[in-house]
Amino acid sequence: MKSVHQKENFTATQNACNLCAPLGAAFAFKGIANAMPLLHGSQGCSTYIRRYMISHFKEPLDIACSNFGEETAIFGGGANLKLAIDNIRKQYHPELIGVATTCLSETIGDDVPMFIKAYRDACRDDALPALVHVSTPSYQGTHMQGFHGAVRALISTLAESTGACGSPSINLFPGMMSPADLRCLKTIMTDFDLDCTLVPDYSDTLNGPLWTEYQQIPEGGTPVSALRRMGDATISIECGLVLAGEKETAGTWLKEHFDVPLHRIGLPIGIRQSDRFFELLSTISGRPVPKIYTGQRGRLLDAMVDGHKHLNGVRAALFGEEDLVAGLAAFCAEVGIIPVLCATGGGNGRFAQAVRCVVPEACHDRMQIMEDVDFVTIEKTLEKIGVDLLIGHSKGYTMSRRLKRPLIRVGFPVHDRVDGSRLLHLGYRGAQQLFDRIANTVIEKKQEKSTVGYTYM
Amino acid sequence: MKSVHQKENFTATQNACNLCAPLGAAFAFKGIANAMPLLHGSQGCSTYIRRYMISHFKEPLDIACSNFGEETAIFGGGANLKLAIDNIRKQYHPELIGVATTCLSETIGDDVPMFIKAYRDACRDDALPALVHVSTPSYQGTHMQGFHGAVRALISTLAESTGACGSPSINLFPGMMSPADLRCLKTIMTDFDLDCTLVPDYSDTLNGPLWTEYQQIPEGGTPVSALRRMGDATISIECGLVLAGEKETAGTWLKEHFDVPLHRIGLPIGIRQSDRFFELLSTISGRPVPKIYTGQRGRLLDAMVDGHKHLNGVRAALFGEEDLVAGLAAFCAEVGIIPVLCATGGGNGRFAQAVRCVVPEACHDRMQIMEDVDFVTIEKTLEKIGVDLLIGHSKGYTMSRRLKRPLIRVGFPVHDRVDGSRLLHLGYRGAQQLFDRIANTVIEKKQEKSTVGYTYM
Amino acid sequence: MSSTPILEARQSQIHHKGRDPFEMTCDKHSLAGSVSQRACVFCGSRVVLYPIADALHLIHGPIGCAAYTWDIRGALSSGPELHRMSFSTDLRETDVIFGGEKKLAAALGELIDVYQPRAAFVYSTCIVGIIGDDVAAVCRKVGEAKGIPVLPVHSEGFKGTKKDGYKAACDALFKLVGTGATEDIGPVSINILGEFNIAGEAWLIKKYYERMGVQVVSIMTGDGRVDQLARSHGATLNVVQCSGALTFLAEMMKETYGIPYIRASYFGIDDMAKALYDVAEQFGDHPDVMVRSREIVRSEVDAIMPEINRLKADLSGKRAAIYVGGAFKAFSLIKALRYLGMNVVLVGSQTGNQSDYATLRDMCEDGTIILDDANPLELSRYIIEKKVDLFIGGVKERPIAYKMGIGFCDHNHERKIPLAGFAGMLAFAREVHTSATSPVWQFAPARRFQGPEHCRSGVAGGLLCCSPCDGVIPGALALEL
Amino acid sequence: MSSTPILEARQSQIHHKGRDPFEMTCDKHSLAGSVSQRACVFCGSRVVLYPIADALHLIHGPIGCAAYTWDIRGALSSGPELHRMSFSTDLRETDVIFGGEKKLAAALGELIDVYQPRAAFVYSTCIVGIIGDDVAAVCRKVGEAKGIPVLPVHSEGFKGTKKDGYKAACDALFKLVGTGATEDIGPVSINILGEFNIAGEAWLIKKYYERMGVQVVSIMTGDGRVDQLARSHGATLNVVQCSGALTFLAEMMKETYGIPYIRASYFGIDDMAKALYDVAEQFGDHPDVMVRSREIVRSEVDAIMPEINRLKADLSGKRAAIYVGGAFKAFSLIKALRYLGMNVVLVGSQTGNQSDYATLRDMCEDGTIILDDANPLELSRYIIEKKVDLFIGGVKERPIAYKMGIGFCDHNHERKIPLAGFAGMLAFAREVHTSATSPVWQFAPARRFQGPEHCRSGVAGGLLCCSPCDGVIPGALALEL
Repeated sequence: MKSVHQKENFTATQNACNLCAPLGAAFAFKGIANAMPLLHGSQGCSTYIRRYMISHFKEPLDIACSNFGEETAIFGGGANLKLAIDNIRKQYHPELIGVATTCLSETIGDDVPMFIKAYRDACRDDALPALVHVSTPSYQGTHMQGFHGAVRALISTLAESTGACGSPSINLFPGMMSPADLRCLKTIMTDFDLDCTLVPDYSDTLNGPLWTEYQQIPEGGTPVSALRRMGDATISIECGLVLAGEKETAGTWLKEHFDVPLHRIGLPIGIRQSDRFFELLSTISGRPVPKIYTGQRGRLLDAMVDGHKHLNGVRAALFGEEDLVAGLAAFCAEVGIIPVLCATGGGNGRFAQAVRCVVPEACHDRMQIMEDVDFVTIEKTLEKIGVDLLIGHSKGYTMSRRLKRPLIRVGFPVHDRVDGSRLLHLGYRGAQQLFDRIANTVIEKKQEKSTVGYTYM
Repeated sequence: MKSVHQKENFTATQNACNLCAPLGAAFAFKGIANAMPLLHGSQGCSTYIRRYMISHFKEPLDIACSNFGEETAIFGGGANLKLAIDNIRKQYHPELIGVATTCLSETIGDDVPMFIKAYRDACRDDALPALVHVSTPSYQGTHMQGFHGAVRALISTLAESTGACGSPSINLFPGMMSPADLRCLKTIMTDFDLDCTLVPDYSDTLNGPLWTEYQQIPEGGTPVSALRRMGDATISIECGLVLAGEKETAGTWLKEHFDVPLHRIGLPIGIRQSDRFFELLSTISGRPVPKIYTGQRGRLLDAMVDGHKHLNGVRAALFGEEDLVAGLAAFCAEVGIIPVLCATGGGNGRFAQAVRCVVPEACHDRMQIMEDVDFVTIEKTLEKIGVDLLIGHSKGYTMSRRLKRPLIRVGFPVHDRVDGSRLLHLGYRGAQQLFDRIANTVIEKKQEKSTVGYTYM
Repeated sequence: MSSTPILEARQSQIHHKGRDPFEMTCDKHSLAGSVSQRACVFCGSRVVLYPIADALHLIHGPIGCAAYTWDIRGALSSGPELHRMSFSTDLRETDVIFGGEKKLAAALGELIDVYQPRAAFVYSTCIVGIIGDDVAAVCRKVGEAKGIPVLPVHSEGFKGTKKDGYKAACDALFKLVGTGATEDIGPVSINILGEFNIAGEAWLIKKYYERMGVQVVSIMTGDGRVDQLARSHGATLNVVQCSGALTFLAEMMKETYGIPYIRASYFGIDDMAKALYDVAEQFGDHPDVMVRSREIVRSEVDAIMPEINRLKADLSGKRAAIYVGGAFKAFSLIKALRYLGMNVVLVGSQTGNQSDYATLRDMCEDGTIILDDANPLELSRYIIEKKVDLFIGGVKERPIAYKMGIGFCDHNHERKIPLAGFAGMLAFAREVHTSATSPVWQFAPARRFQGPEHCRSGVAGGLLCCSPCDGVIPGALALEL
Repeated sequence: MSSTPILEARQSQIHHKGRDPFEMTCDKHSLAGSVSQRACVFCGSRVVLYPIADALHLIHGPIGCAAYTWDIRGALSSGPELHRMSFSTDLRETDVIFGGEKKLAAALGELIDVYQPRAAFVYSTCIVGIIGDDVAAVCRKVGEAKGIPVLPVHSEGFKGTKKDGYKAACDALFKLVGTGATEDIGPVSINILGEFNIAGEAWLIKKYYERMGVQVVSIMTGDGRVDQLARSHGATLNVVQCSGALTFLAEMMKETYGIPYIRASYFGIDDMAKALYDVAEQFGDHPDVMVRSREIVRSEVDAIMPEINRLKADLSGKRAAIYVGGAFKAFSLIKALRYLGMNVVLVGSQTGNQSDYATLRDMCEDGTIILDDANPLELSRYIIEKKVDLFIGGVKERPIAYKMGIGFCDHNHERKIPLAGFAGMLAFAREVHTSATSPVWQFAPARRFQGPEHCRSGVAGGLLCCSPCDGVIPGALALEL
């Protein structure tokens, strides 16, 4: 297995395979009930990020901005931040404002925690919303760092321990998965009869119904009150093999400050990773895995056997967020797909190890694992090594088109299909959908290329 | 709207768009717990039908046969039927044997009810399985008649009334839908806290897990004991706009003999037909529609609005079983797809009316509705009138290939994809999946044809 | 349910090599109520005639027989594809009461007008004789009117077994033979019989013979054409594949035209080579034919052996089961599997005869199960008993294997990959390898009890079954509960 | 939540025609904390220069600015497609600390070597000035070394509004103008400015002018080429579309090269025709140009009117809202919508100036809302208040309309359908019609209260909203409960 760093070859980034940290932070804040994200920087940051997320979620996506002008860059953003918070409060009446910095406010050295403290101190208003700050200079890390950073900031700012001891309750940190994934996780928790605080939970805020009246802030999300109670939980679960190597996360904070035990697992993608997740819940709840899930698992395995020949030996390239790719690699290996390339725009150095850990050794010498890589490098690599299909987000379409290989759309963003919010990756049903989509795509392409056009398999 | 009968133009049937009645009967019997279908006729009937259903379900599909020889045709099939029942009992120990006739046994005039009576009389064995007979000469009606006939036969043979009056219980006759559809219906009933007997229920028998030990008859299905209790139910619900015009069905039998009220609705496909189904259950149960379904409905409508431009005005051809096509036509009209052709191989004369009833009048003059039609006629019609996409089962693939129009696979059979059993048509989730599949297909084709290759919508 | 009961009446059709004395019953009508994997007479006829691509195939009967046989076989054509259509008189109740002759005549007439076939076959299904239709008379009349051969095929489903269907098809074919011109046919010439050109296999075989310098007059019935059939009596030799499907025709041609025939199989390296050498031997007065055949075998085998050997490394020692239509194919498969290092522990056929089963017995090791006209319960019982890793059969056997977590290779007429010829042997090895080395079996509950053996590494292809780390996260904080 | 609060500081940017005295504030930096639909300076520059397809566009800064603008616009090229790539120096923490000049020089050098562009634009993003990079110096050095123009674009996001970005882009463009040969340029010649060839619109426009006998020297910047820009000073006239994006350049060319300019809009039949006539008038000494322009207008209008009229029948009386980037486009859209029988009840822009808004006020009926730099809350409030049937805007406005069950037409740079020119007017009408007549609105809770009016039949296209029978089954047994 070759682990390649693109930066060794090229200075410029060409068609990036990652986004910037403020996007991730806004994404996470969108999952808190009655919350408003506020980017501390130029107008463009929030507008671009809104546009990018709207194309995926197809929902109103208000993200405020402190809207730096030239004077702001000179005199600092304190006044702008105050004005922005005032205006947001007047228009949106939020319970929480999530302030994420940008490259600009970070570079000029704005002391946002101090600004916030000053605002709090000056404010005698009882209805002051929670003010959560996360530092997300876009020159540091990717949108995933922004996302996990915002989640940690929410916890470190709000979580408390009342010492109350009730029925088992779980803090669940699912990572940046789809609304369908979050709904699926919540249903699983309910079916285990477990009390769960999911952070963040944008399953309603970014995937809601039509409205009768306009909603300043869409309904749904993790309640701020629930965030405050998280120090009392029985356990924290953090999903993501790569995230598991991170020293400072929401989970570690809860562990250190409130001694909430932390359990780290991979994203429950594919059979084994889902098994671990369900086994864990079974242990915590003291209940067997509910029948509905053993049923899903049984039918999934049956389907995998029925369709195994379509996928065994198929060469796939996976790209996107580190933890998602690692999860997909695990799934691929279970059905015989060879992940000949696993690539991510992230670059925290733990990606290769995570992938290696879920793919059988016999396969390692047929894989390339690339961190901190862009699409031009990915495409060049694939031209060289050859590939049957691509699994990743919509930004891979241009490459897919040039390589004449189908793209199975997963993760974020899905800009060129209607179902980005509804894609399910997690659990047995997620694996089932991945399996069906991939197998059907392989069959379809074979059928189209065939001069015969067989009507059966 | 032109309603055309193919038979007026051509004598031969070319690439039939329907199957024969014994298949439908076997299909229905497969949904009864511990039951074995037995075709009374030549060996080929059962073998061909098994092969055809295996290619769809990808499950062991044992269907026995009385295996006529030359002497049988001369001396009658009584002895063969007896031997077949004996042998099935020895090998399979079924609780029920469903005997469906074929063209051969019908043409030679076998009196199967008498044979069965004789067998019963001769048998002093307490463990005698239930013996259910349905007359299914393949020269009469299609597989749908066989299916509904078998369902009626099950009820008329087994249903009793004990006079017991408990909590509300429902007899639900869902028609020939997918295992995923049946599972969906059962979950809905559970969520309304309704006691329901679903007939038939092959959601496990034809879509089960891998086995530890070989199962002569796969687990699952409607219990024979539940069939016996159906006379006690609060209400019967029969799904299918075309079926609703049928005078003799399982539902009418229960009405006539046990005065079980019968409610007939369309298949719950699309918004309005699903609404009627949920409203009905709400009335019966005295409960509001559970939140999970209002949530699904809300997100579905939101998705329909987000994607409406991809589908409004798209010209689609629908083909397959009458009731499925009528349901799909209703759904299409709701999202703006013009069902320019609705075609079925069935020919009971009520199809056109059913389709008309769910498609807005403004659209009628742009539609053709064809009964008793084959694929050659369908294809010729489409060459003339033009179409953007096809919605129907796998046997339309050849046509789709020649017309260079995508085929959205629904119903039965799905021989050239892996997920026939898992296709969901019913309820809001079914509509969501139909919507996503159709919209994504339209987008994909546009994207492929475009010289630009836009990466966003 | 662990021990599936075997019907008493079926005991004589099951042989345990090395345990029982050999007294195999076969050629029997399937037992009523046993779920035979066999089809019917109609199926036999349809299989044989199906690949004749420029003929009209009209099925006279209710719709089922036509619907279930529409384009379900991989028999390819290099030109017309009329055989991929499904035509039926689609008899209805009134036809059954008043007779179907008029409808048949009308259907035939209009189809011939539209599709302009070179000949037409009319298949009788179960009820045709019973309702009293004189199909032969209708065929004669329409044939005369349209000026093409219109041939009745007496394939009523219940009138015998699949083999009787082969015979009915051969009878129809024989009426075409001898009606064409033979002037340009040389002395070193053959007909290929019983090769259906599944996935283009006949094209492979034909090319071998042509490279040997042998003229192939007709392939009966792969990529078949009526005109070729009509002049096939001009060939010097008939080469018959398949357990007897076309033997009836070969016999008739021998009797009427004095054309000798030999049997052949094109599956596996040994049998494929033998099929070439045997033909070459028949043309002993042209020694160059044998020279070229040896060259072909050498170069073809050289081309595939490196990969075959790589695949073999993963397959060696695995246990295989074979259940196919004809016993002759089973002989070849046993050899081909052994070539890949695999052990055959179960073998059976739908239509084998006494001598076929004797041959199988002689080929097999002690402990092997030999089955005639088996059913799902028997097959499932023995593949578990024999701890089979790979099952070779057809669509109806596939789910039996899969439910028990056993690999599978489709060797029936639905296959989409050419498995005949030398290239086909490589494709076969790949196909077997793909299934046997898939990681999905690690999840099969029925295989768990076999221990880790089935879970071996796939070096040449496929993935290891068992993940090395299995989700334990390196570098993560200690896990707690 | 029914009455959305409007921020006091925003009141002066909202005008109720017929209610308030007209005193519109505009050209203001967006208010902190209001969720403006505007972007930044960088966005303005990027929009203008984006369609230059044979230039390298390198974004100097952290990755976000490049990632969010990768291939997101429908500006087509007939040849090279370098503009569809996203290049960034992807500044990291160390670059921010130690400066990004070296990285910029290296990135520029290697990209120019690989892609061989005809020129390069280097976009400065927010932090570039703050970390002290001398971008101009790097550009000069690399430009000299590589022998192509390397032009810095001063587009730091916070240094002004989108309009300042236009200006920065024009400054960069102007450095290219005047560097090419102009010998073969005739006197009847124009440059097209501010037409970005979205979905090929520039090609349509260009063809009209060419059919008139007018030479199009350069389309700045649709399907743009560096060489064309370089010789654009040879044209006799500049024709400027878009509210001022390219006006800066036109002014500079007027000053330096004495080239006069006129404004034009290509949306809607009236404005499109006017754009042709206005150019023809400028070439009064060539009367044949005007004659041909009239012919073009006549034939093009004749070609689209029958269908336009059919679509109009369904659209007449529906209420529309417009919120677009430039006010000039809003003028055209008001006319185009009226042409389709629709009433405009809300109109606004991101970048209009005082005189733009005065024009809008004059064009609009009493009761119309006029907005500058609006935000989602204002837009949603007024589209509900005004019972809008159709919203015309960009991606960020779309979900606002949809959530409230209101049709939508994307008239922003992401559109994939050409809406300019006569053919574009038809496409626009179709697009509007497709959305407005979709049956999905019948299910929108917010529209239910508007009564059945929105639910009218779509005669020419689309479906009726309300199903006639709505599921009551004819011929069914009586329903019971």
